[in-house]
Amino acid sequence: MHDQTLTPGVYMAEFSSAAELNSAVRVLSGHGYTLLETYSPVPLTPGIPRRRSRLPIVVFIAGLLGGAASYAIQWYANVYSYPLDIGGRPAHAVPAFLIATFEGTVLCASLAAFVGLFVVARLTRPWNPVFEIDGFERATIDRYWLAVNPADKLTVPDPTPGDLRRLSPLRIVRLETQS
Amino acid sequence: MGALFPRWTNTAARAMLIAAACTFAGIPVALMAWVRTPNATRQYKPVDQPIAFDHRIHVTGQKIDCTYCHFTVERSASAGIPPSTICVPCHDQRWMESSVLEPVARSIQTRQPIKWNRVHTLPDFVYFNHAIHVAKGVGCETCHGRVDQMASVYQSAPLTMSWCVSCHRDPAPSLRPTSAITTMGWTVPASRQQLGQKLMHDYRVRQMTNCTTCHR
Amino acid sequence: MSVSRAPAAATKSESFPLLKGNEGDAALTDHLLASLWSTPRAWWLLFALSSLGTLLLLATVTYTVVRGIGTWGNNIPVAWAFGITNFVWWIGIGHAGTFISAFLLLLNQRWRGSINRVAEAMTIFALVNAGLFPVLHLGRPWFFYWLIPYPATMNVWPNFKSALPWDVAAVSTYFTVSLLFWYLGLVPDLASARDRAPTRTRRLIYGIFAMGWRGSGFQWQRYRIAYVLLAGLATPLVISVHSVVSLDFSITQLPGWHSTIFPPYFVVGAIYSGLAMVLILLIPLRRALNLYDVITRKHLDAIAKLMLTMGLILTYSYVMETFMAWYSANTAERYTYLVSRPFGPYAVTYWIMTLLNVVSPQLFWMRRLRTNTVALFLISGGILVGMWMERFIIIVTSLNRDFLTSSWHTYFPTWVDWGLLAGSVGFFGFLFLLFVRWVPSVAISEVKELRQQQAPARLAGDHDA
Amino acid sequence: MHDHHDDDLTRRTFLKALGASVALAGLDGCTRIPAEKILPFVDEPAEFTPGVPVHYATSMMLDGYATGLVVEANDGRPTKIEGNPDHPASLGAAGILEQASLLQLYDPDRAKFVRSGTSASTWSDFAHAMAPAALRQRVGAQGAGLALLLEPTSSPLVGDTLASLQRLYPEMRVHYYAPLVPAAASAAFTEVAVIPQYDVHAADVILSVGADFLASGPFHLRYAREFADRRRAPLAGMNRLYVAETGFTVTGATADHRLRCRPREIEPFLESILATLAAASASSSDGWALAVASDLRAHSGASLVIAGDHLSPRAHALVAAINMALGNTGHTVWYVQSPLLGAGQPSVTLPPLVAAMRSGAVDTLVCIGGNPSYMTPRAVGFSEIMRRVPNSVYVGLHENETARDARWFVPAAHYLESWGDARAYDGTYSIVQPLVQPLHHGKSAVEVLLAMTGAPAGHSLAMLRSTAARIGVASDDAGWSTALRQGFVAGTASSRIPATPRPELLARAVPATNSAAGSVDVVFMPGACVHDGSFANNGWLQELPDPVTKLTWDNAALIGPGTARRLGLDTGDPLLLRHASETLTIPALIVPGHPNDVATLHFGYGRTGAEGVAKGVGTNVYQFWPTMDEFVISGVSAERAPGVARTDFAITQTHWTMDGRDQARSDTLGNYRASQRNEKTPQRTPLTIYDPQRRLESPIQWAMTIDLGTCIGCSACVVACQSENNIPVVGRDDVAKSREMHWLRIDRYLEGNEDNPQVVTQPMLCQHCENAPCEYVCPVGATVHSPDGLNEMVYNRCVGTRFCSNNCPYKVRRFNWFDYNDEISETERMARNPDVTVRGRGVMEKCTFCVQRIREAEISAGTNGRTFRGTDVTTACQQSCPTNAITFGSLTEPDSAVMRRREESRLYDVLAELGTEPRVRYLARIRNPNPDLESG
Repeated sequence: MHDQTLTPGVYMAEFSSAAELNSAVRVLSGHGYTLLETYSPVPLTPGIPRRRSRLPIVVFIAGLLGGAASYAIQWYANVYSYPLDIGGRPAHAVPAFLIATFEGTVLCASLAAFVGLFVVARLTRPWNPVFEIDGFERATIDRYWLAVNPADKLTVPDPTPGDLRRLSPLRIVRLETQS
Repeated sequence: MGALFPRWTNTAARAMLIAAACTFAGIPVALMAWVRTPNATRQYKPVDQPIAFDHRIHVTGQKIDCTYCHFTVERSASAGIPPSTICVPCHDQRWMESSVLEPVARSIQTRQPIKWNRVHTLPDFVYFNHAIHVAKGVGCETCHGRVDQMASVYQSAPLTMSWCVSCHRDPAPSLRPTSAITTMGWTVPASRQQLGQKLMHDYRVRQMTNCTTCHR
Repeated sequence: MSVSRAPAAATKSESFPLLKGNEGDAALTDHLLASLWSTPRAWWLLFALSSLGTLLLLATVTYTVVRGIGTWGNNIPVAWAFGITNFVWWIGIGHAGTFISAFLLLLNQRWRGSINRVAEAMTIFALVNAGLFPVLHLGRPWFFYWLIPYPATMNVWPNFKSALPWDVAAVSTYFTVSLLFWYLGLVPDLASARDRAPTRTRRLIYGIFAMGWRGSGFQWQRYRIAYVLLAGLATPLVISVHSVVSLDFSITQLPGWHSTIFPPYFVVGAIYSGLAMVLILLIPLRRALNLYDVITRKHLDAIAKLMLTMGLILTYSYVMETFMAWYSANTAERYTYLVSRPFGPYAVTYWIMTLLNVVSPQLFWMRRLRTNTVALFLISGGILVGMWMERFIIIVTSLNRDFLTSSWHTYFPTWVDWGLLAGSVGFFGFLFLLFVRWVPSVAISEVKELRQQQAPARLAGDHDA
Repeated sequence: MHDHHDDDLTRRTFLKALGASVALAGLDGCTRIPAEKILPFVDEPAEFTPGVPVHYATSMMLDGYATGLVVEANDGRPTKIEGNPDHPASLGAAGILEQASLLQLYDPDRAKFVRSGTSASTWSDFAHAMAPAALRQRVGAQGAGLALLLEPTSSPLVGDTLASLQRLYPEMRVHYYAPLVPAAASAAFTEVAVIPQYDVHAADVILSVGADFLASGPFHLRYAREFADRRRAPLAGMNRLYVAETGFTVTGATADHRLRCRPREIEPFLESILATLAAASASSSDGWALAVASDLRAHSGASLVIAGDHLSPRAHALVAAINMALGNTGHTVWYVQSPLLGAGQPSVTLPPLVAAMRSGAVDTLVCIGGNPSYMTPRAVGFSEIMRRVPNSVYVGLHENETARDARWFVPAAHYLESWGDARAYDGTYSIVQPLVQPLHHGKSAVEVLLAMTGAPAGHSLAMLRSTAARIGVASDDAGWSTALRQGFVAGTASSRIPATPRPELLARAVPATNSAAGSVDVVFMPGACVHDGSFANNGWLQELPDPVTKLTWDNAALIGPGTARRLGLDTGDPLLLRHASETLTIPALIVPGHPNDVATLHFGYGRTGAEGVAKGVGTNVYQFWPTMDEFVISGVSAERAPGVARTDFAITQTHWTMDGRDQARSDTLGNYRASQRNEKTPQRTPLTIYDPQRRLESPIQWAMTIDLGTCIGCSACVVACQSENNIPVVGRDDVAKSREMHWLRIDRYLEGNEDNPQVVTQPMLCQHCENAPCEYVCPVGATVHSPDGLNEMVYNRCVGTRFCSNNCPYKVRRFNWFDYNDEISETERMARNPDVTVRGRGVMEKCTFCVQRIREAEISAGTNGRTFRGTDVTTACQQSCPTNAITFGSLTEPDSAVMRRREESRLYDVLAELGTEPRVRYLARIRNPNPDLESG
């Protein structure tokens, strides 16, 4: 589950350790839940399937473009726009141009990685439905939350609270706000 | 307790980030655009002079050649700002008593120069030489515009370095026969490029883009 | 932050534990955030001191800009002196930050986790100082932007054959990437601060900078990708920046500058001085914030070993460039390396530099000294001074006696030169103190993660003797 | 160049304004300049075109003798002084003093007002008070109470004016005084007022005894040229120069053999030469004297011995006798009557006047020019005596020391402001033509004298024309204009007269005075740059490094290394000299090659007048000078002055050896001749990864060749460059920090041992490298290459990284550490060359090969439809060089002088191994040592 698509009706369970959360994910996945998301103060690798990130390819392309642009600017300035006789060196000085080209590559790639992350991870939004949960603050300190979207268990009655309760979380909250 | 930030801050935050990015990139772009405007280059602004000298009357009406008053243009770096006495041969005593010419009369009487306001200003590190441009077939009109149509003279060219350099790189399109140097509204022949090439050859015009051409 | 590999088995053979203590995560977080909520008196004292330094910097900068660069001691032949020495020194110091945070990240050196924040902050503040000097040392600093390619109405451009536009590209890129990297690393901790801040205002402020971080699995996963990407980009960058800076010298013909060994030599020297600065900052910080559990002897030991390594490589460089000067049989080269530097007017700096950069790190062969904070602090301070002198020697003793003996002339710094150097140190301290006060100075989430990974080992038994 | 407007101010403020306005106005280099006014002429002047410089011939009188000059005026302001190629004293060159006199014209410290007592007055009041009607009341009908004190002058106009004044006041006294115009030379002869003239060109062997004939004295420019002409082609009859001297002079530095000797050794040395020449066989015990004598004898009739002005009459007599014995008289040396007014008459010197003043016989003293209150020994007490004179007048450029002692003060006119005349050293009649109206209403000597005769104002030109007519200028206007255009009248040189050295001088051998052990001799010499002190207020000259010591903004006691060791002194340490009742504390300067137990002191410093530049610079040596006309004293006790701080000299070259490098090459004639037989050195192929055949596209390729063999290091080129290129004066402190701005400097290297070193002087300027190291390191392209081979420096693009200087192996780039041009007065701004940008703070500058001259010549050829040639351009340094050591032209013109010189095998590039391919190339100095002395 994508953490930006929290819908009303999502259950949030709070755990006191990463191990509990990890096993909770394992158990629920075993039950067939796929729309799961974790919230934790440290990165976890609980095995929730996710889309392959496009960030590396974006960064790669941005780097290529940055390098090409840097080289092009230098070539335009020193070779095409106003070539000058400088120290008897050729106007098109490939080795000299490579340094700024490298720097331009790294700069654009880095900017792409940074901005790209903020875009894909929706880090520009100070508000999120989960923040409406009292006590969610500890998700960045020492508590581990699991979000379960019952949408993929559309049986009636909703089995999710029961499934969650069996994992004995500290508490379970039902999300009421649309993201 | 609820969330620290209300929901609308999501929109606000993104809007502010985009605005900041646009400002950051926009200011230099705007500045670079602005320095190219006539406002920044002081083009097309008629300059008031102590005497309401009207080039239209003298050039178009009386058909006086530019070099009659600006008579050092062919031998000096400076085209020459005419001395007060140059008015006298044409404007006789009666004219001199008119209020329009009063500053000229006063200048001649008191031996004090007339304080003209400069229209075409180059920085002091730029050494422009009128004589060589005239000798190589650059007409008055090419840089000064249609002075014959100006009530008060204004700067018609941007006088930026890139403007100078564009012609120094490719002089041919700006050349004319030396016989037409002072002609206003010179009719460009159909074979402009051909003529330019011919004049380049005849007047031994070179591309002069090295720095000491102008900066010494 | 570390890449997801199994904890290194090597920890077993290490003598010192990486982390100590058994506080809970909440207590640990509060411990590490404590400096954000309270201001000890010592901080105020240091802050006042560094503010004075900052004022000195402002005063000397203003004086330089108003009166002209002639207020410095520079002359012809010594057209570069303190200004560029300071620039190279500061930018060199900056290198250790990136080295620790990016290079060691890629090498999966977990011990970097507790100290990378401080190191990165140091990088940024060092770069702020470093960036000041190239602009200030210009005869007409208000035209600094002529080094940047932009479409001017003059239709003229920077000359990309010169090393200085390379510098502009390298330093500005380095600064930008370092800032991004640092900020990226901060985001989870800013969120912690947001969620732990005692007042609403502080929560709001940290909340704005945390940008809505909530630690979801998706965020963490993308975050790690971006972080490793940036680390991967920063690593060649850190090598390139001081290499480019060294090209300022090695593209010239000047004896003492004209040397192909310069890029690696400069990079090593940079990291060397940077590590020294890290220790200078960490040792008091560790004490002031009671970070003994987080920044352990293991860290100090590792840094000291690295410094010893860098010191040895640097020594090799010194020997090599001197040997090459002799081997070249070039009169001017030989004079610079074999006469002017060891016996010329600045010989004192040469021998002090040798003592501090070559001899003093040899003490780190002794394990006891590698973990003795007093020794570490003193030797690091010495290396910082020595590395400053190295740049001074490279710049000034090459220029003051070059090819034509008729132009030989000595250089003496003026009070403005000293004021700028002292002021920049003060300004660095000023920024660092603000950093300590406002920003978590240890990467909390990384420490917590590391503790979790180490938990089985720690439970199995403490190695600490 | 610009339209005629008040461009000085804007040019000055421009770069500063640029900084502020651009930073504010936006990211661009083109600036918004505040609205300017243009002031045209009311009436177009006939004689010039605005914006086109005009040249006038004139003359400058120094110590009584004229040197012909050509002065360039831009829009009415004199901006550059060059030599008059046709004038016998100049031959086209101009010395440092002549060139720098331009700055004197614009000196902001020049007096501007007539003063009477302490209150302001006017010229008409003065003229009234001095008119015969009023003055007779004071000085008596015969003028017995009237005394005039003038500088030595050869001006016939002054002579005529004095004659007419003398008719009014028959008993008037006229005296002449300048400290450096001694009568020793003429006192050596039985005939009255005889001065020697030389043909240096005809001399194969020259012995100079204490004579700096190449760099000082009235005909030095001519002699330097004649000397150099015999060294230009070393294989074709090179001359040989021996110098025996005490102080170290430019001539001594140029010598093939230099004998450093104490003053007391000079006469014995001459005696032994004379004796050797007289004897049939060699008899001298002195090997040096023997070798010199035999060399002189081998070139009898074509040798030349020259005696220094400051030597005793006996030394002069001995030298004359030697020349006679060698048969040189009439060939390389002859004698003429001195053209100085009153020459040879002891009654017109200063001592009789002092005596008269002391006795109260003088009621009115009119002192015109000079500065006797400063330039006389303290023992004379001139200042006090002058104050006691009831009515004293001083006419001078400045309110100086003498002005303070005078009741009346009248600002003097500069020679570029007044009509006048003078004779050259050989008697050639030269005209002083003004270029400007007096800037401060100054009056010339003639005008003051004429006022005293009661003649109407404006009479001086008429008077001059009548004087000129008497001398031979056609009295019609055409003849007058011809004379003005030429600047002198050919064929007016004095005729030769016989001269006999006084036999009693030759006979009487003065017993050597045995002075107390440990005492030193002291030699007094003019300051190389400020002369007798009259040029002390000239920034160009104060900052011009002394050609020998490279000292600026100071004088010092020059001592030899041995004396320094004995006294425990280092350079800058204070030396206390004691002689009779006088003491002098002066910092010492160790000069290799200076004789031991001698201290050389330079006049002209320690000024206390109202001159802002000169004030407080150096030490006043006149205070210590015991007797006028005596330039050597012995028995002076010397010690380190206790309790006096060290002086940090502003010396531009602190390292005097080449440390085994070979930038300034020299060799002996023998070796050079031998090398000719060998194969020519193979053409060096540049090591480059680029196309070595790269040609710059312009048909003209500028290049310069400098002949170290003829460069004597006189520094005329340095001043020429400073004047031509608006180079600022930075002041003592900045010179001490090695921040002097000279685009062209003279490097001086010493080789051999410190007691008797060989000297090579090397003009060092931008080498205009084809592969210029400065260019590729400039981040903004402010220094680039032009198609005609110039290394261009674009001030307005420079941001001031100074990277170019770091990478310049020749260190010829100069940086504006401060806004040096901002502190310059309004009048000094008028001295500026309008064709050269005035540089603001923070930009680099350097030699441009006088690109303004190149471009002007190019434009001039273009507008006139001529083909532009390399020979159309003369650089300022080349123009001013007395020895023609510098040639300039195009590589593409094989017949040009610059290329012909490059065929010599002594051609080399400085630091060729760096592959910079400099366009300035040097010819190694070839010395012509006497083989007999070489081995010993």
